[in-house]
Amino acid sequence: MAKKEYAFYPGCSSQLKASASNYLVSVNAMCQTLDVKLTPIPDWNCCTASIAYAPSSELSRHVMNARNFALAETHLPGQDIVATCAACWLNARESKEKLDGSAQLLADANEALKEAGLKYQAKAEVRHMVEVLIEDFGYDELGKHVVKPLDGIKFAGYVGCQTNRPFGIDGESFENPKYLDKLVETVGGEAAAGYEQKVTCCGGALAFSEPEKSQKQIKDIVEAAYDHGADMIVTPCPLCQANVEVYQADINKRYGTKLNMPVTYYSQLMTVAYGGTAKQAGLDGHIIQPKKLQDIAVRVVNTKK
Amino acid sequence: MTAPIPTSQTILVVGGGISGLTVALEAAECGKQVILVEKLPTLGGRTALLYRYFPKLCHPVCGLEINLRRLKGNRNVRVLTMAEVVSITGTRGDYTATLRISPRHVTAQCTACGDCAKAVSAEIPNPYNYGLNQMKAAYLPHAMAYPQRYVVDPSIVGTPDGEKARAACKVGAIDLDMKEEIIELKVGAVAWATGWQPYDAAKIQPYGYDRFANVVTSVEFERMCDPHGPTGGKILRPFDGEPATNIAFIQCAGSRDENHLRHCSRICCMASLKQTQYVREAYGEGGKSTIYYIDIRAIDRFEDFYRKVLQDPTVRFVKSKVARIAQDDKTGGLILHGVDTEGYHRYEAPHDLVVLAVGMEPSVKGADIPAEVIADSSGFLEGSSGGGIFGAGCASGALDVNRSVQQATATALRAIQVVNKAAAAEVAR
Amino acid sequence: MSDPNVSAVEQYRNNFLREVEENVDEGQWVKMCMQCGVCAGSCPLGEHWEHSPQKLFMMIRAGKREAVLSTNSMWMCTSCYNCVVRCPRQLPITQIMHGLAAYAHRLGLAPKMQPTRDFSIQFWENCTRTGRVNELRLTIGLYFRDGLVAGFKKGWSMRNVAFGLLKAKRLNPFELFKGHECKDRKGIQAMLKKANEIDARKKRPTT
Amino acid sequence: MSAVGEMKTAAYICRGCGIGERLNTKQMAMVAQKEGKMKVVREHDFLCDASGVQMIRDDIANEAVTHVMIAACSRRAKTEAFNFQDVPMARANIREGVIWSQPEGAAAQEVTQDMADDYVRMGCAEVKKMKLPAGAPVASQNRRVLVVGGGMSGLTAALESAEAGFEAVIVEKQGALGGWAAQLWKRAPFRSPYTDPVDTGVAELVAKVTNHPRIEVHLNATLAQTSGAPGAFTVQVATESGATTALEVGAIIQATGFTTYDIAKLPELGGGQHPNVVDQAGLEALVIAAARQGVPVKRPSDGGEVRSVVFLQCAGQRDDSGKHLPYCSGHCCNTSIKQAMYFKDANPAIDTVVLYTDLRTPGMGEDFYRSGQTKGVTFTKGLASGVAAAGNSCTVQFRDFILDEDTSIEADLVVLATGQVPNSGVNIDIPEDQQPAVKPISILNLTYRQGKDLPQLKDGLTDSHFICFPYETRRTGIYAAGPVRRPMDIAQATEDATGAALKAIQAVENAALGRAAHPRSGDLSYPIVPLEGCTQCKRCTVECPFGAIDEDEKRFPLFNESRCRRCGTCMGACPVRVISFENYSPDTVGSQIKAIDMPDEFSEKPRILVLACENDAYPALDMAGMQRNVYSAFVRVIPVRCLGSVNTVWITDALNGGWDGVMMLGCKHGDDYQCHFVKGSELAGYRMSKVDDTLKQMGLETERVASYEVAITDIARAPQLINEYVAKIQEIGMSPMKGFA
Repeated sequence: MAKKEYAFYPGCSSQLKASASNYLVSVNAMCQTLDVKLTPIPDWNCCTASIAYAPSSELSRHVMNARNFALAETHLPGQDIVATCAACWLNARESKEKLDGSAQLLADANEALKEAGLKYQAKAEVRHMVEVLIEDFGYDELGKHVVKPLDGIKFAGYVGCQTNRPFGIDGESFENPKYLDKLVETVGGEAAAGYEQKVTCCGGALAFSEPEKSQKQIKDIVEAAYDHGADMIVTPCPLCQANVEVYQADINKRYGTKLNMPVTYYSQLMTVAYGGTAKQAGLDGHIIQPKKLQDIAVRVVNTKK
Repeated sequence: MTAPIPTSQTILVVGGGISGLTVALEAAECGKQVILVEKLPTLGGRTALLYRYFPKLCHPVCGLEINLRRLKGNRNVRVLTMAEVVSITGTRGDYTATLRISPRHVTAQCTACGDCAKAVSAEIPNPYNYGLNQMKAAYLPHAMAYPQRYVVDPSIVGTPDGEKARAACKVGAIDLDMKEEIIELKVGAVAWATGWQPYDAAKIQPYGYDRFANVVTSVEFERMCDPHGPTGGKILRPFDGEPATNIAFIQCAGSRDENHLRHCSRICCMASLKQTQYVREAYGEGGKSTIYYIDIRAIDRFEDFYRKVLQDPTVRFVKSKVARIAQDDKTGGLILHGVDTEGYHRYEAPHDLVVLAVGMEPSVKGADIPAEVIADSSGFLEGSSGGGIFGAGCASGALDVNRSVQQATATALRAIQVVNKAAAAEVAR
Repeated sequence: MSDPNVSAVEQYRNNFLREVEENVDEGQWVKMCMQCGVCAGSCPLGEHWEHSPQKLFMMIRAGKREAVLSTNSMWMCTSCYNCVVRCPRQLPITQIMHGLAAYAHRLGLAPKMQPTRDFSIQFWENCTRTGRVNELRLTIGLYFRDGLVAGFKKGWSMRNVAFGLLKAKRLNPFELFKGHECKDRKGIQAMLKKANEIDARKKRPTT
Repeated sequence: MSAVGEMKTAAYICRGCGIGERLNTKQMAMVAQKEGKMKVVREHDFLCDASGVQMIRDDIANEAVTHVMIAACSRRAKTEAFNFQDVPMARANIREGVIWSQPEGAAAQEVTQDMADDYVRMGCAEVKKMKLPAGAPVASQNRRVLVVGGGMSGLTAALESAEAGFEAVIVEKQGALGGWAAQLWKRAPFRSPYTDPVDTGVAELVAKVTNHPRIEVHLNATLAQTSGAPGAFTVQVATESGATTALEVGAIIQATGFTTYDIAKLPELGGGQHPNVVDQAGLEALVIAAARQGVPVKRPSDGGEVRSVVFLQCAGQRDDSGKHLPYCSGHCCNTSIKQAMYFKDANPAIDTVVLYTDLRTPGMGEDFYRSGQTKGVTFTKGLASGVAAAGNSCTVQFRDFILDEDTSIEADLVVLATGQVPNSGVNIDIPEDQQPAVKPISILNLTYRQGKDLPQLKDGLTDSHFICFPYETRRTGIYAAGPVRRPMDIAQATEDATGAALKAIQAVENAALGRAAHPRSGDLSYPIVPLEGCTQCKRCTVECPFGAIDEDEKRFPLFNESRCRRCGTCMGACPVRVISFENYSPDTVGSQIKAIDMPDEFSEKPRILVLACENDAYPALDMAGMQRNVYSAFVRVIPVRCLGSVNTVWITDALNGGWDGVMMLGCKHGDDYQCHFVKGSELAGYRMSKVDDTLKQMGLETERVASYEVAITDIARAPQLINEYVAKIQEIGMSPMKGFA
């Protein structure tokens, strides 16, 4: 397969020493194997997430995203914008739909962008890394690179909200998306069948602002993973990952539970399955250690095929 | 019976359900020549698969018996079963219809003695019970089937079972070499009475029809309650075959919904009200029915029936569109999550069985019919701009049985007007 | 500069629905609700809502202005979009909730010390200052919203999380002084300033 | 057709479908010959096959066979094969009725054979008494369709009949055509797009009707009298002046529509209390008036500007207090949406609120509902408790179900969505002395012995009781259409009227050929009544469910064949048994009862006569056979047109003849009756209650006659009922009457 190139939108949480820095590490390793070139959009900015609504105007939020589109169109012409963060993807895509759908809004946005010497031409497509994997490669192709099948690990595929609703991955249902389970099986792991909390909301920003209200969600998500005999949770969303992983201790305090469930990224699974080291897979970036995955990562196999 | 020769004065009726039967019989009893085409091996359509009608709770096959008697006694109607209209060309008063007739592999000599069914061992899902049970691959669709003639399923043709069936038939009525036929008919007017199909419940993801065994559709529930249905009339949980006594009915399952069917399917409210009475019939005070609804559309005189059910202590009404259903994987029990909007009360309601009151989709797709036929945004046939092709019954709109027959009777007259004018024109010539 | 709330009341008399349609993002959808309640049942934080979305819509039609704008209900929205994908009338409920919250905030009617509101404000300021989010400052900002003592308490209670993240190299203490940022900060500021001017020009709510 | 006179009977015994294996068909043939006295008797291995059918045809053609008895499958099976139009035919049900409903094996052999032999005897006896129905075409051939009422339904009915080539006459009591629809500003849409109110189309329709060469219109006219029968009606059309003209018509469509429910009966909602509270019709008037002057709708109280309108749905409808209309009128939700749009389309700033409990906009009406919302109409789920109107504004007190509170709204105008009250004339089921103080005026003024107007189903509606047959009325050739039949909107009314037009045309065609209408469509037999012997007891005239029988000047029953439905209720009623049909009579059944070989009282072979409704119970037993549901071999089943046609003489004959019991299987009666002849099964029950005395006189147990309600679906239950009954009879013991016959 020829090299694939994308305008990469890593998002704030994936930056060095940020809450999802290990996500980025594993994505880079995964892309190396898949011969994907991710060129970060030069000087990209925050998507404003789903939480900045109170003080901001609709236009100002769209302008923030339009800036990234304009930068991509200028510096990486013809390349699809690919986000790894669910929120980045959703907000960018929502802005794009609004802007492309209204000549007025587009004109207003461009009037503002002009101040930064930019213009959005409504060309660049906005996609999520998972879309790239499924649509540009496909499960079979992804499977071909597996050198260390993740035998003996059972994953609860926690999809969460924002890669799933309102846009979702093509062909998947809002209530029962299957792509994570398929990815897990593609890399030789076992998907926890009937994991019914796969699209439960982790609380999003409210996990942070209203922990006492939203932690019950996280508790349900983790407990269901235990109920289905999962060794760890896998997710495509950095906020889901952070919320579900870091609050377990707090939840144990609050509810007297004994939760200690590792939460990983699909990209980490793939990196390990592709023969990457624990470091390349960002496995050192966990508060709750994904032991079984680390074990496979350190196992040496003959990668010659 | 002397078969009428198709002419410009013949009326073609497509679909042998109660609407098609009505158009055909009403026209024939006015002295018109009619050809009635049905895609299945038997007439009767969907009403023959209903246990009871609302609001009288009487039995649909009773009316079917009368209509079949009318048919048997009338020489103006020619019936073609297992026949589908492939295309219609031409104009008002002068149409050519092309039909595809699938092989039944059983000739008119069949006496419906049933020896072939006894002989074969292969079974197929029973479409007359929405696949809830199996039936022999040589079968009579149901006890009221007309023509009263068996069918050999293509799946056993060329197999030992097929041979067994042939050998078993004492009158040599089984012809395994029967081939598909294409025939052409000249007709003056066409009544399109192809009826409806239940909306695909699997598409309504939050209700998990494709994931939870105890979520069934209203049409499946209808069969389940019928003593001659797959469960012998027992209301059971598909998950474990245990009796289901606490039953939820979810209205507008697919209807009134921009994500599914935009229209209101009209029959579903009354159907669920009726089905609560099946639950009562089965369990008396021991059964529990809950109807989750947006608006109860018990139009005109049907209000009486709604009032009657309202007074039934075993039936509860909750004004709410259920948000989602969760299943207890161990017991198969279901929990309905939602909010009673009358005063904002949240519920997490456990039920044994959930019946989705699925919407009505017109089954008019498939055939290639002239552009003069106008369909509305949901695909129901609205009418014909100056043409001689008319929608009848549920092909023309979401109608209950009574309104379908009423509409079909009107359609018969419209068709008659066309052929009468064609006749007059011929006389003039 | 007159009180925006007072002038709104004067402008719309008792027609709150029209006020919402003209001032709230996606507000023109409110009238399309048919009160099925699927949104209310779909919300993950539903039990914490004083009024469900569908009920809020009815209250808007009924002109219950104060009750709607001063409730903390819409601040409970986690942007999970469950309601949006299930709504039989395809209302953009998530966006309407955000819009209502923003409008309440603009009119100064939103509950004081509403944590999500404060977080929202801080997030916007945080991410627009440099173009990128400074997670540490954001966190500290939120912790110290109710004053120093409370802040330290909160910080202390979350120390394990902090150390955990630190160890996992997912938290950088030096961000307190200098975090990630865009190069063209000027451009971003100018661009947002212009966006505001345009909003003002169009009599649209501004930032 | 065979030569008149000489009767030549033939019996054909089929050996197919296992009959040959299970039974001694030779013996059956012998029975047919010796006891049945059949001139020709033949057996065949596969009678319904081409060769078998040809054999019969040849006999008819070459052997001058005039009467055919077929001992094979049920009369419901193989009807295409056994279809001999020109000879009377009886069918002995040997397949479903004997071999399929009896167990195989030696043990049951004897009684099974008895059963088959008896059915052969019965078939032979029956056919000999049958004549080929000649049919009684009405002499006068009136083919015109009379339409009573010139509203949307009436206009449509007339036009559609005319378009089918028939002449039509409209009799309208008003001075102009159009009815209610003409009082509307616009109507709700009836085809896509379902977004805006559309023109009523009345003017266009009226023009088409008035200019139509085949339509005659009488305005300011009513029916002073209606007499006759389908194909031969005579109506006296009276004008205001009192002058009457006689019209000859073939069929009648009653499209007399509805009256709006009087809002003065709703004072609590401000009805009749204040000018700013109107009903939907009142609002249409306001809108039309305003439109004529090209001004916005004004407030009636002071001509002030209308800023807010509240629509109260179900006003005086869906009422269970018994004070108002119990039903829903179906159209009102769409109508209120339409009316709210009148305001919104003119001026979006006008507040319009629709207060409803269940919004009922079925089918594509949902689009219209959406459109109303898009235009800014507010829909509030609530129930009004009162309307206080003072000065120029009204306060609507109501319960808001969603917000769960009692509250109120101010409005310049309140519109009460009241219902439709059918104009159905006199309720003939209420005795004269119990008629309401204000006697309703008759619409049809029928000279029928059973009353002036169409029988009403419920709440004054002349609807059909049958779901599968919405045009069933109990007055042949007279069809109700539109809101008089059932509450409905314009769209449905036009469909309804078109359907009614078809039925009217059909009635004319039937009358011309002497054919029965539904449910015995096409039946050419009709009651033959030699009046000598008639005791003028009038039972037939009273009991005929279709009011087909009048009285002549000599007070003898006067039969109107084209009004008759051939159910035989009159035949069952007649104490002196002078009423009969050519192919169904006291004799055709009586002779079967007498024909069987009655075992003596020591044989332990009781004989139970089963009289089964041919539409429900008999098919149920057939299907029981198809599913091999076994029932007692001691019963002999005779299908009857309706239990209403069962004459008590059959019962007494049977008991005198030594039958041990008589079982009658008929349809459900009561409110949700299933009897296709309306009263048949009910009457049978009533008559049999009288039989008890007879039984007592004969010294017999009353259990020896029993009647049951059986549905066509009782495929398992019917055999069970039979077995239980037979067991009971065996308990009671054999009839003491044996051997005296």
